[in-house]
Amino acid sequence: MTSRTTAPVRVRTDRIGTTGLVYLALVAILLGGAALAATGGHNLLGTANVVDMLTRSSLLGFAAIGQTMVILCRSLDLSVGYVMALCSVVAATTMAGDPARIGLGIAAALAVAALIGLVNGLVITRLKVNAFIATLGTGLIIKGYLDTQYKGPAGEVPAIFQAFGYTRIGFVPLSAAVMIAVAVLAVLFLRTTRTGYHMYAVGGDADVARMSGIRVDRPVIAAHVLCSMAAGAAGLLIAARFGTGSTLVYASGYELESIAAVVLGGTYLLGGRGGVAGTVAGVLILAVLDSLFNVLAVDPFFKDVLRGVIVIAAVAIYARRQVDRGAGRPRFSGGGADAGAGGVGAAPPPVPAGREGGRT
Amino acid sequence: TTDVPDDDDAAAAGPAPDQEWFDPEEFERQLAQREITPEGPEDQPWLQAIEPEMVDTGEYRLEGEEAEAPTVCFSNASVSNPWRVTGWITMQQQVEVLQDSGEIGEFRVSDAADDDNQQISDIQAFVDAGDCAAIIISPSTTATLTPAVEAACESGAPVIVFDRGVDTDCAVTFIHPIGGYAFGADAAEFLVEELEPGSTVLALRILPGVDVLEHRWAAAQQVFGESDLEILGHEFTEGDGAQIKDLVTQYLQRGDVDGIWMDAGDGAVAALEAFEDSGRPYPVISGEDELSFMRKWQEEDITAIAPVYSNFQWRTPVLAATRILNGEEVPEEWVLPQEPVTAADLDDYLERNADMPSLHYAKFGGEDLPGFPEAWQDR
Amino acid sequence: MSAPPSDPPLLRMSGIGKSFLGVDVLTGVDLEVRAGEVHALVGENGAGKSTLMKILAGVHSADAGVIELSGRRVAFDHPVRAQQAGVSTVFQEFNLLPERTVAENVHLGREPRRRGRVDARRMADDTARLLGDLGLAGISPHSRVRSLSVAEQQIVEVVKALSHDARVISMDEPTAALAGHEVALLYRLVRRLRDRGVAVLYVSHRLKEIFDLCDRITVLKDGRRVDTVEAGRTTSEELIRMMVGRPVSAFFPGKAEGTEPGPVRLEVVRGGNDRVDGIGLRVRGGEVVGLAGLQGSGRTEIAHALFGIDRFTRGELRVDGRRTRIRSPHQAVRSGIALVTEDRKTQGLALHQSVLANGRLVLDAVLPTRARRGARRLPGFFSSLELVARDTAQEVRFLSGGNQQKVVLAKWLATEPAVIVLDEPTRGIDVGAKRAVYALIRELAASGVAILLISSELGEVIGLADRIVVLHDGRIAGELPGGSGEEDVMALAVGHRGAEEDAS
Amino acid sequence: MTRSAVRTAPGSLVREAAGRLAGGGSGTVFALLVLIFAVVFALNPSFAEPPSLLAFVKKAAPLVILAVGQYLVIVSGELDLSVGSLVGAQVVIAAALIDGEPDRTVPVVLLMIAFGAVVGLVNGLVTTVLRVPSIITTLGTMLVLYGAIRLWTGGAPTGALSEAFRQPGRGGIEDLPVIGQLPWALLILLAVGAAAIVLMRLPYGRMLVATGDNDTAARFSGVRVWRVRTVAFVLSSLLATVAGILIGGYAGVTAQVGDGLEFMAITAVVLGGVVLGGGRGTVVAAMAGALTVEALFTLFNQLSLPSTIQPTVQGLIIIAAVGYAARERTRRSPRSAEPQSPQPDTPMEPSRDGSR
Ligand SMILES: Nc1ncnc2c1ncn2[C@@H]1O[C@H](COP(=O)(O)OP(=O)(O)OP(=O)(O)O)[C@@H](O)[C@H]1O
Ligand SMILES: Nc1ncnc2c1ncn2[C@@H]1O[C@H](COP(=O)(O)OP(=O)(O)OP(=O)(O)O)[C@@H](O)[C@H]1O
Ligand SMILES: O[C@@H]1[C@@H](O)[C@H](O)OC[C@H]1O
Ligand SMILES: [Mg+2]
Ligand SMILES: [Mg+2]
Repeated sequence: MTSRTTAPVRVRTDRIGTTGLVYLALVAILLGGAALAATGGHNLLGTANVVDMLTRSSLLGFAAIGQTMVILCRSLDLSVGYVMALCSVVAATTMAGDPARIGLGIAAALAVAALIGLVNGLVITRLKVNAFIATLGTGLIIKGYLDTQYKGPAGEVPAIFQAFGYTRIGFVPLSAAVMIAVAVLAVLFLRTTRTGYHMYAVGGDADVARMSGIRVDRPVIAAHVLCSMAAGAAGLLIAARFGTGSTLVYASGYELESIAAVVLGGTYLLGGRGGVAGTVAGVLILAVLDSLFNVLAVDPFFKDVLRGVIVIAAVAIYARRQVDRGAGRPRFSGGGADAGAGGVGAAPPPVPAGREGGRT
Repeated sequence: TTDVPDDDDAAAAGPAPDQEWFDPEEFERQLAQREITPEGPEDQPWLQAIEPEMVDTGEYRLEGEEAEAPTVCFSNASVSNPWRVTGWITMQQQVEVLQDSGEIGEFRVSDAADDDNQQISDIQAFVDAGDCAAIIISPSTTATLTPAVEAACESGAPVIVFDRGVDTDCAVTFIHPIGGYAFGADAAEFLVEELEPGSTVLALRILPGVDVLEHRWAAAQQVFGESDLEILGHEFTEGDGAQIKDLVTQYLQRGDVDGIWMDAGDGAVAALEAFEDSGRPYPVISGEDELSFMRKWQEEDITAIAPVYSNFQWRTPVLAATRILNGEEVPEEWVLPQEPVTAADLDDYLERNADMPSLHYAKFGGEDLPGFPEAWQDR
Repeated sequence: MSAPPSDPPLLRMSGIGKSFLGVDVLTGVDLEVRAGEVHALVGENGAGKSTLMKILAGVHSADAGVIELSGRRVAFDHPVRAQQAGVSTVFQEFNLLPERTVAENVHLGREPRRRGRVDARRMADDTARLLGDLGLAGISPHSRVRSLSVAEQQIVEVVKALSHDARVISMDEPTAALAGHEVALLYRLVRRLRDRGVAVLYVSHRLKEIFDLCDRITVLKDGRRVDTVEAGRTTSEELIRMMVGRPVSAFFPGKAEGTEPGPVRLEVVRGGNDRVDGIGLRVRGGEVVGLAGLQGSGRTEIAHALFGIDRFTRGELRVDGRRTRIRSPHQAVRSGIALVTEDRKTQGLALHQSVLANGRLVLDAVLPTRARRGARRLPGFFSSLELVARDTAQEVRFLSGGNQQKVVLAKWLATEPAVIVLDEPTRGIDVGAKRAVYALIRELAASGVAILLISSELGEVIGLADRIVVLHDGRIAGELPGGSGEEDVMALAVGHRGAEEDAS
Repeated sequence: MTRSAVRTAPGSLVREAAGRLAGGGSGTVFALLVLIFAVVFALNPSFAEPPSLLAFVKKAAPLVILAVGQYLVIVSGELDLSVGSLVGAQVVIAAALIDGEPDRTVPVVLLMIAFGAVVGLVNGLVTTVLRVPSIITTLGTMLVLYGAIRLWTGGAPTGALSEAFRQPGRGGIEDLPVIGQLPWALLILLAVGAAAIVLMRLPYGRMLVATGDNDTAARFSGVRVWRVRTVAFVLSSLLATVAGILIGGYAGVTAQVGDGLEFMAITAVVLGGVVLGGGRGTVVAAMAGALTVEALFTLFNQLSLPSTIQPTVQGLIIIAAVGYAARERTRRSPRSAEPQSPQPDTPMEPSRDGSR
């Protein structure tokens, strides 16, 4: 269904970067989806649906932006869902319905998030526990705390703060605008700060980074702190949208979904390559698909099937590109059976500048 | 152990955890409601109501063209457990009837797969679409869905909430069986009655934090508190049969368990098997009107009760929608009857549902719908 | 141009001692490097050269001894401390991030900032200036390192080291991955540094380089300094004697008497793909054919195509007369081909597995029915190769480089191949181990195996091969008999027909 | 001047055997396992009686079997997140297709095995041929299975399992002296465990570990890496099928079967000292890891630890155990900032014989 729209650009996909490809895919899916929805008499690009897409993307967006940083460092965070739940509760119980305590609630939630990120980072870098296990472990710890301490939703979010979840600027939901702003900040952070540079370095090759004087633990810890804080922001958004703190959010699978969004956005799972811009596109792709499925009234379980297939297919395509790129510049036009037709376009050989010096 | 907000906050936010979900007034009310004969057609419990206070819905009445096949929108929390699956089938069958009669046109559904945020978006999408003549909501969790339900109410379309509640009464009607307190008390009272004083009871729960389930346990605690039974413990099982069986087995290794109280019955068989496999006599047990449990109960002649969280409530919201769109009055809080299955009517219910799959619910109330029985059999 | 000997040395290391887990690796080593001097550090594998450099670089800390820079005592606990003090090191493994640009790599860990933000422009400008100063303006600061050739990457390494305003630069086997003209490029670079008054400490196993480039030579053996000599006052033979502790005669073993080449075992007819073209090769049983050429000329590509890692998309391949199409290493082994790859750590060994498991891996993978029998013969191969390991259950990562290479060789010998392709079989291994490899090659030839030998050390190809096929830019430039002059080989390799134009 | 060749030091056979059993960082898991059991026995001496232990084994068998499958995949350098969904899918398939008819048991079990093999094959081929990182492949499979099965059954399981189907997980050889019932689950577990140990000593096992250690070197040694890994995925899925049969047999069909088992299995394997990333660790240690996880839950119960706090303790113990094992691994080797340098954790032979 979407091949029609992607076909003309396919020729040039090798020239554009992966991020470009992801955005092309986003546009293709948006147009293809709109066409498909139109056949059913729906307008996917109508305000209501666009608002819906943007709203859907903001929550996952926060989580995925943070996850991007962690993955760039060749780490992983499986605790984001639990952090989101905890922070929503912390924010809502701290605010306790009092508009004067909004600032305090935000600060408390983000501080708790930062602390968890710090713990994750320290456990991974200092205790040398594999990130997968470390963050799974912190997740479990938080889950136990939440289940023991809170028997359900807790706290109350003042109406003004709920605006964060419901206000729109034009047709853009405030939460989506904030998410995009955070994404822009994250891009700037990665591209203009030393820590950002060092995240790529550590994810690319920790030994190289270490030998170059980078204290390799630091970017990793920073990434985990930022990732948790992004999850904390998602928790704030949850509190705003729910009007209360919700402990059960952790069951919604945000950790795996955020990882899926990150790789869908073209970031390399083994670190060192990719970025937040791609992730945003990845998140939007998932949101567009969700809205489309909704408009087309696709069975929710079928959505899971499609999501699974799409994520695998997308990553398979990136992997293919990676393989092609690794193959290097061909010297001879390959493949043909004719041996003679070979080296027509052969590049001039590198000629050494004479053998300097002599024998002793 | 963890980096947590200061505990004072959490403690200050509510009463002691065990009391948090206990509302004595509501508890008393539900216990009393069990005794009240509901109003409405006797053979159609889904249309009955206990002590209804009718509200006028004239403002929602559709006229002329609008009244022809109006679009009804339904935001479902999920179909992630057999109880909900059974109910969802029933609802669809009911919708078909109404569509055939032209009372409903499009029935637009979104399913949030247990994700609150998703459901908020789903409801928002209905509101934004602007063409829902009525919006039915089966909320995923109580407090969190409240703002979204309020937003739906503000859209002008009549809103119908059923099953789990929300903290607002903006909906035209809130449909639910008597409730969790009644469920939990039915089960606990049965155990108290059947067991010798001093007997031991193990409570098995699915997960914390869901109001309907918490109410059941809160009521049970209340009842047990006034009894001479010894409560060995209460454990969360996530409804997973393997966990249930393992937990019960371990309790049996440590000593006798005379009674089992459950907050949802679909794992009851696994609990009973733990007794079988350990070579212990069956306990006195409370389950739910789920057939696998009821069949086991009959086969093994167990001392048991099946409290019911009336599954037929899934028919009511769509019927309510058509009434509202016709301007007919409906109960503001539509409390449906909720009566446990006891040894006395066990055989009757099993016979009626003889061809139904084991994860079906006896009181599904769809026998008169055209799709019966295939629709519930071929899931 | 080197500073007079009376000047105080820029760098002085005295009495350096280091032990790992109770084993002394360095004992009382003294070393002085003067400004404007290229100082070679030579010794067998495991002699302690890299350890000494790493102590200087701040990677390891010495157990004993003193390091002085311009007479001031220093001790570095991290490479960066050393760099700040003007001591930079080019380690043997590449220390670059392939996904980042040249400029980003050069400034890695010390990105310049302006108003709190990384100053990308300054990074690019500085890098361009450094490259320009060295006459290397051809490399763009904005290129991704991944897109550069191996030699260019090596140069970026040096530039990175230089960017610290280094007064002392040490290089650990900088040419190990380079060949021909690229070595020349590096020579130029080193000489420029020397002329600027930088003290260069240079580790290499290639004696020719030592004599071409270095002013003085320090020889290490078993962690002790044997001597420091003026390059002009010694000979290769003398050096080798100091390194090994015994005279090395007949470095390249001659052909065993009476071995006549057998039937053709490997034949390639007009083989080609997108990196090589028109490849014709015939190797007889008992014959050693050398494959020479510059870096990137396609030698490894031929080996990979023969072995099914890549493919020939054109032409024909015959093994023992049978026409075969090889699409995977698995098929290659089945057809009787073995390949000793050029990089043993990344391509040759499963480092966390035992010596035995590595040794029998090919048998396990390709000839499982013969695996048990083949594995029983492995200890024999290990001892004939003089493998030194605690036992065969020891993980290969604990072995020294030369011993690791012996495990690789044993692994292939156990398959009783018809054809062995050896790609840089002696890279990074010491003289003693080299001799063992040379002897093995001869023995194999004598037993009727066809051998294709790829090496960037011309002396090796010339000394061992019966015939030398020279590649140039993916095609065969010509063929020479074994024992030909280096100049003749080079002339073909760089694309000149004939030897007259060789500069000297 | 002959150099001593490979010497086999005295006692090295014992050391080799011990090392093989325990693997690199897996000493921790055996210690932990013993410790947990000691505490459990102390708290409740009756737990040491055969029937209780056998009941424990019955419950633990599925996870141990899943851990074996997960081990095969992890040691080859990959990860299988789909096993939990697969267990759930298999139980639901069994219930739906058998639908209480005893004669359908065998054909349905055969079908399940075929289905398991197909899932493993897809996981393996997508990962090896399409080069999708396995964490993504199997995450996708997890979603697909989860959705597809519910799509098929309308959300919750339907049908019923037959008595025969339930035998392996629930039944056993009855009426034995002392122990009472000898569970089939134990026999199946022993068979799987023994087969796994044998498998790891066969060429395939060595290829698998070598592939996880360095897949390029393995490929260049003639190992058909894609095949070896795909087979590991297929075995993992088949073992998940066996685990599904046992779990379904043990407790019947519920909607939640299998939820979260993938993380339990991975946790178990890692707790066993098997390194994520491949090439290190033994299958015995992985099985011990699974037993440890199950023993931990038993301990929590014996301690009457409220079930809500259990995850917290579980999380702390996992982190502590893995951290401790990692510390053990690095502590025994010198600190070194050397890039890519092997970090020997045993003294090495001086490279020249002459010196000592
Ligand atoms: N981190 C380490 N732990 C234990 N032993 C080590 C370590 N690094 C080096 N060694 C040992 O120290 C000795 C000297 O090694 P070093 O790498 O300095 O030798 P080298 O002269 O550079 O050899 P090569 O020519 O092979 O590079 C060797 O026996 C080596 O095994
Ligand atoms: N431009 C390139 N891009 C990607 N890969 C390359 C490129 N050039 C060479 N390679 C790969 O690097 C390896 C070596 O290449 P090649 O055979 O051309 O060099 P060689 O003559 O063997 O030189 P050396 O072995 O010294 O690197 C081969 O595996 C080849 O496929
Ligand atoms: O979904 C819930 C179901 O699981 C429980 O059994 O009854 C109440 C419902 O809301
Ligand atoms: Mg060295
Ligand atoms: Mg090469």
